[in-house]
Amino acid sequence: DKVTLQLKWVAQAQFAGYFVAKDKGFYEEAGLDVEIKPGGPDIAPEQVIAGGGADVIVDWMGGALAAREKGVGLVNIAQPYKKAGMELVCPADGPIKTEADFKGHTLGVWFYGNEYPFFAWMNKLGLSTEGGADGVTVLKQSFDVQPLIQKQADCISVMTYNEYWQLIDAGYKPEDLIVFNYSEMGNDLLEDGLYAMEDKLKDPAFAETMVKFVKASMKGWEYAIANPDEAAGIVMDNGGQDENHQKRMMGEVAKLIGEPDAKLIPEAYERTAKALLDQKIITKQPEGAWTSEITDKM
Amino acid sequence: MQVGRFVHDRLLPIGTILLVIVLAWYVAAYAMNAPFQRDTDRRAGVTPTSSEFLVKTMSQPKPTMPAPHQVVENLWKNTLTVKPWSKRSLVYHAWITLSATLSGFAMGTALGVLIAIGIVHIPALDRSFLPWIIASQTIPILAIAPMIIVLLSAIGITGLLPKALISTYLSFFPVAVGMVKGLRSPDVLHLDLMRTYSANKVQTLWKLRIPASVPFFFTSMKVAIAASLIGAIVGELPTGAVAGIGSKLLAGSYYSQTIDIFAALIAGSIVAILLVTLVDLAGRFVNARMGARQP
Amino acid sequence: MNPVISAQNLDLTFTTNDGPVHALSDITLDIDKGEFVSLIGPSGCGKTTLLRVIADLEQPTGGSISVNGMTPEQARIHRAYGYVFQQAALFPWRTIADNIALPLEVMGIAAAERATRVRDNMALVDLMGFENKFPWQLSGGMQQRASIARALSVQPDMLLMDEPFGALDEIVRDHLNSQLLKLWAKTQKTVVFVTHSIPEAVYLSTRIVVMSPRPGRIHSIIDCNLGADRPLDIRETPEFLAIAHQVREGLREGHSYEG
Amino acid sequence: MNPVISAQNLDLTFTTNDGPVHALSDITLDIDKGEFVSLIGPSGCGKTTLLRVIADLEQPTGGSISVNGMTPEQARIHRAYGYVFQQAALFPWRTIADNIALPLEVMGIAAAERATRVRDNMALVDLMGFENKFPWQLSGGMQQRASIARALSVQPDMLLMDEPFGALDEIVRDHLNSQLLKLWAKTQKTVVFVTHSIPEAVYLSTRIVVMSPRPGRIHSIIDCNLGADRPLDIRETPEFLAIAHQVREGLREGHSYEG
Amino acid sequence: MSAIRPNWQALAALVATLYALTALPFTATMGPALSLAVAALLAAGAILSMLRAARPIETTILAIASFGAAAMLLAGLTGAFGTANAGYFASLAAAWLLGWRLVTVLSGDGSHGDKGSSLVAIAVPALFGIWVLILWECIVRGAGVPFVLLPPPSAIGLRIAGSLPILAADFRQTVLKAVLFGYVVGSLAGFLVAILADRFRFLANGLLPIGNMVSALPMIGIAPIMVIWFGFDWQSKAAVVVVMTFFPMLVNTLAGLAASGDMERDLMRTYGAGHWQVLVKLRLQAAMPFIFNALKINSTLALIGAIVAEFFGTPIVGMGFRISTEVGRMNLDMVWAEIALAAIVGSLFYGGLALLERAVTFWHPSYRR
Ligand SMILES: Nc1ncnc2c1ncn2[C@@H]1O[C@H](COP(=O)(O)OP(=O)(O)OP(=O)(O)O)[C@@H](O)[C@H]1O
Ligand SMILES: Nc1ncnc2c1ncn2[C@@H]1O[C@H](COP(=O)(O)OP(=O)(O)OP(=O)(O)O)[C@@H](O)[C@H]1O
Ligand SMILES: [Mg+2]
Ligand SMILES: [Mg+2]
Repeated sequence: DKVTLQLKWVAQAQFAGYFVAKDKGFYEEAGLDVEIKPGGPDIAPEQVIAGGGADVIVDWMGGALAAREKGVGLVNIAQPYKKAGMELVCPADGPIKTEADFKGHTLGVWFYGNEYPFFAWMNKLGLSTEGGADGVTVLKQSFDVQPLIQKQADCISVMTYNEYWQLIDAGYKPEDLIVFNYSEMGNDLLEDGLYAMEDKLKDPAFAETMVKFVKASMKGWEYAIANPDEAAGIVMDNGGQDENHQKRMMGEVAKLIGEPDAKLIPEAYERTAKALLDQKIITKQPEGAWTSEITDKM
Repeated sequence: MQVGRFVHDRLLPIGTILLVIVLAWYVAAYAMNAPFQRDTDRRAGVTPTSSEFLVKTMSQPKPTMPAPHQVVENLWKNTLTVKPWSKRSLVYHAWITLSATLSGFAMGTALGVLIAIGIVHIPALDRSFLPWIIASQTIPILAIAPMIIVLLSAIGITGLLPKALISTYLSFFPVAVGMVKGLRSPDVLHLDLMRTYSANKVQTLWKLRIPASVPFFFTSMKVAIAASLIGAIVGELPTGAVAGIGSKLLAGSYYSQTIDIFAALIAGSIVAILLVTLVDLAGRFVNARMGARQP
Repeated sequence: MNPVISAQNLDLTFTTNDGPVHALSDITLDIDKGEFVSLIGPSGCGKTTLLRVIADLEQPTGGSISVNGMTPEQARIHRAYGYVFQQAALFPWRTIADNIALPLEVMGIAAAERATRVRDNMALVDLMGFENKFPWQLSGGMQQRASIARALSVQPDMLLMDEPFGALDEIVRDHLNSQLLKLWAKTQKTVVFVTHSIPEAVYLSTRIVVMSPRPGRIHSIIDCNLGADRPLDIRETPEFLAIAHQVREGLREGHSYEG
Repeated sequence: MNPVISAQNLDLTFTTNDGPVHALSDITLDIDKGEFVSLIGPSGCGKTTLLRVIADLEQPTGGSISVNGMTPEQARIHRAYGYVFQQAALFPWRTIADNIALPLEVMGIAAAERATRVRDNMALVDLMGFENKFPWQLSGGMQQRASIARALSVQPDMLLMDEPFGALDEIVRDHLNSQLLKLWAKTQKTVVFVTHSIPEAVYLSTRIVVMSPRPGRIHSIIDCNLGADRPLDIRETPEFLAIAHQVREGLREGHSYEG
Repeated sequence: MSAIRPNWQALAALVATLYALTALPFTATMGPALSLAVAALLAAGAILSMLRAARPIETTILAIASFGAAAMLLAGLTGAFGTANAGYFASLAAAWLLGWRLVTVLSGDGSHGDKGSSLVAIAVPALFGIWVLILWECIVRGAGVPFVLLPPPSAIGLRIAGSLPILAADFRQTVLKAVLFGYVVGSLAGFLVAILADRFRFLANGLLPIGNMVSALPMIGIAPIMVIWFGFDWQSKAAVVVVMTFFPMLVNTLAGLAASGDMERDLMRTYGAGHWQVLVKLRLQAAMPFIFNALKINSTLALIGAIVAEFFGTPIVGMGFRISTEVGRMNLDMVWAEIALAAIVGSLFYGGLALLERAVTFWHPSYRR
């Protein structure tokens, strides 16, 4: 069977499991012919799947639920990432040491569906995001760490497995940085999950294919976690950049995945949905936005 | 004589200006890289001498502003030391972009000329269509490029064509605007002459309007080719940065590899200048064929 | 016989940024087939405008006109005439030979025939050897001759000529005058001819229309049938000089000041 | 007295796409201050080219030339002359009055003075009432007159005129001829004048240069001092006719064919 | 002279209507009666419009038939998302064809006499636009295109009405700050460099190739760099606009400066006019049509440039910011609201330039016909 997977981002170790599964023939063993489409900052996987360009996508829960409300019947069928990798980092010699110092400062945030955890957090802290002395000024951050190096922002968003290491490469030592990790603060929203269309899932044949797909993918993840260097090499072969960086990323990603069983933890889902509701990113409690049917059959 | 003129008219001025630019560039590189270097040194607890410091600002791995020699080195490495068709070669990426640019440019020019011809001849088009063409151009292409690519790939069109279409979209407009003016630029007397022959519209177009619009045509094409290049690069972004100058830019910016960005930019501009020069040469050739007075 | 050109009470007013210009007023004129009519009159009196109305390049604001029994527009579409403009109006991107071939191309005449006609007419106006030059490489008079050759190459039944020989020296002019006369006698063309030269008008025409300005109108129409065969030295005969004198008087009367 | 214009063995060859054109050959000519010299010759014989060489619009390929004792370039930069082109060359975006004011603006003449000069010269060429028209709203002859007014408004010591009266009717031409003669007599200008009209040349000039073509060279130079005061009817006197005959003969000899 | 004056639009409309009759009813909620009414109206309009009637009557018939049918077709979509059948689209095409005929009749055949009426000059493009919207609405809703791919214009209109303050703030940030500044500076710089390059051959030979190169730089590449250099606020966007608008102006001005005639240049030479005098009095005037071309092209380029530049680092206001983030949130109606704003601003800008051009280059042959 043919399956098209749309990634959320460019080819990098963040998606190593899928590349490994393909490269190592796990998909083929399961009788699947999988095409992996890399993403990028201008690609909304939700749009791709709505337009019929993909069968299954890697997406964050925030984006998926927002799209669901707009009529794209996305359903979470598996959640390989147990923890969120996003954090906010500030230079230790800067003005911000704790949450209490945010007032009146500029914070770099990613948008394009990645801004929800930040706004949920600020909401919790009771800080306005409209700037001014009592709030924070939000800078729409490009997908790199320049705003911090250029001192355009006092803190910026990074992923543990990616931009954080760019800062380290740029000469910051871990002790030079103050880190606010969304998972540790309990503010995390579910990241890279696998989503498919509701109406297609009603077709048992498709559901069956998805079971095979998720199973083979998790086998890929398992292999990648066990052989990080080889996995990084496979990513490089598929268009990744900077091999050392990919190796490090593989290591960090392994921490977020933990046990590769792909099962969604309902509490994490509830927390995500509530945060989105609180910020009015979605207006009503989502129904049927996830299913354990696929993972149960594995 | 020929060589001497070439040196005097081309090499010398270009060389001088390049030299000035390179010097300014070094100064800028120093100025922009210095603050970060100071921070790094402070964190590392070292106090370099000023000459050491200068060298450091010129050799950061991810500088704010890469120094010219870093870019040249990168260019060298990525063009001459790898096989031109390997994925690491800028030549390969430049070729990908160039092919999309050229096909987009060809389609855009053809479309622009057709639209201009329509507007000049059909009053209904002039009145109803032109305002909407203008409006269409104000739609930020980057916003809808992903949608276009998604839609096209949904109906099975992938590869060169979607990129070329975005190029077309950006490049037809300068041509259309310029050609509307150009096709309307013939002398009133010459139009009268064609009237006395009761020449039909096609003949007037072919024998009078098009030759008279030649200066506008080539000028518009130069602008259009630059626009096509932008279109091709924009079109490369939503395809997941697989190949092309656009993908190199994108990949470079994910990892703050400023040197890569600059190298890709320079590769892009070399492609651009090549294309603009080609159009310019074609313009000169046609002009000479049309008996223009030699300066 | 029906007149080839028949104008009744023609009126033409240009609207310009600072008020209307009354260029033609109450022009009534019939021209028969085979006639050679010269228009003569002070600068700015409307000769060109009248010619342009006949050629359907300008719309009259009053009165009516027919050409070959049709409207000027139909006549133009039927390619009833050849027009020589006051300016040469050559296309700068075409060589002289190509410029002369232009109307033939438009009319779809075969290449071989085109080449013959171009050659013949270039010879007629003495431009051999300049086939491959571009217009700006020619002197003013040569450009004018090229434009004459272009109009003649069409071989129309009717010729509208606006000061075709203005920029030519006496010798060439005499030569072309007699060539034109020969052509006219041979082919029975109708010619409407604008000139400033009284001798030229008298020498060539069957009738001379003297116009006067502001607004442009017909001052008088002078018959001048000097017979079909006119050697150049007819210009010294008393009849000739008498007609010339008559034209000069008419011209002078129409003028606002005395020379 | 030093000649104002002094040409020695001038030679000019144009290189064109299909071979060189020998436009001027071995031209030697001195013109003194206050002279009125006419150039006459067949179409394409190099009159315009010679005038352009004097005006530093064309570089001779051989020989030497001085104007006012300087090179033509220096003379041009010193604004030694006014030039009337064979074509009117009016700027389409300027009204007639503004077109005439153009050289005055370039020379930095004050607005009030400019206005007077524009008015006077427009009156001279009988264009009053057309101040605010644009060039394309004028007849061919009116455009030519505007370009004459433009050159005269500069009040140069030297006038180079290329067939200035070609598109004008006899009456206006006579009028402008006598005006030009008056101006010349009053201000002692040096005039180099291209014309195709033999009577005009004889009437106006102190010397007539007859040129012949291919390559353009001087055929003969004919003195014609008819005295300072020349009423228009001097043109019927025998001396006048004798000179005219001489010029005509020269012209005919230079011609490649007989009219 | 027969009483019927056929034209292809009406004939095609008739054919389409006949086809539609084979597929009644058109949508899930559109009863056969209403569907039949639409077809009848279209057929009547097509036939009546072909009678040799006076122009006002013909336009009235066409307007009633095409817009009446369109209104009914739109009404037939309520609660029928994605259920339209081939008959529906055939009648839609028929209505549109009659609308096209209306535009053709209104704009006349270009002959003398029917120029001028400013009402027609506005009505014709407006009609065209209205039809674009009607087709868009009907196709999107009738065929059930997912909202996240393309929202219908009605939703976009609602969103515009509901988000005026946001749109105003974005307009201020993007247009009034970045675009205006960048447009003026970029065009001016291109113009001045062209003037200088024209004056100094050395500069022309040296600077032009490099100028071409810099200006043909893909803006995607320069936008992040500009953010690094000029900060994330509007200044960096203006810088992108400067770079983008520079080249068209440079190229066009240079071409324009070469456009004046040889005779006119010779004339200025005889006056011993200096370089600058020739420039101001002759060559710049002759260059104006080219310069206006550049200004027109730049007016749209500047807008695109500023918006795209905001896809990179920016404060959280601005049209480009809104577009990129709302795409991420699947609020496609907001995206299109911003696009509509950009289109309106760009068209007004362009229209103003066209008027100015007509005033400045009134002498150009293109306006004398
Ligand atoms: N397009 C125009 N717009 C306004 N006025 C015009 C236009 N064309 C001609 N005129 C005016 O009409 C009048 C007659 O012009 P026309 O060209 O017919 O004169 P003409 O008799 O041919 O003169 P000439 O012998 O100088 O060529 C003039 O006063 C002129 O200013
Ligand atoms: N720019 C040029 N390039 C090539 N040949 C030229 C150029 N200008 C003039 N000629 C040639 O030089 C010769 C003389 O031209 P010129 O214009 O001086 O003639 P003229 O005596 O003024 O003729 P006319 O009385 O017809 O105006 C002609 O044969 C012409 O073809
Ligand atoms: Mg005239
Ligand atoms: Mg000449």
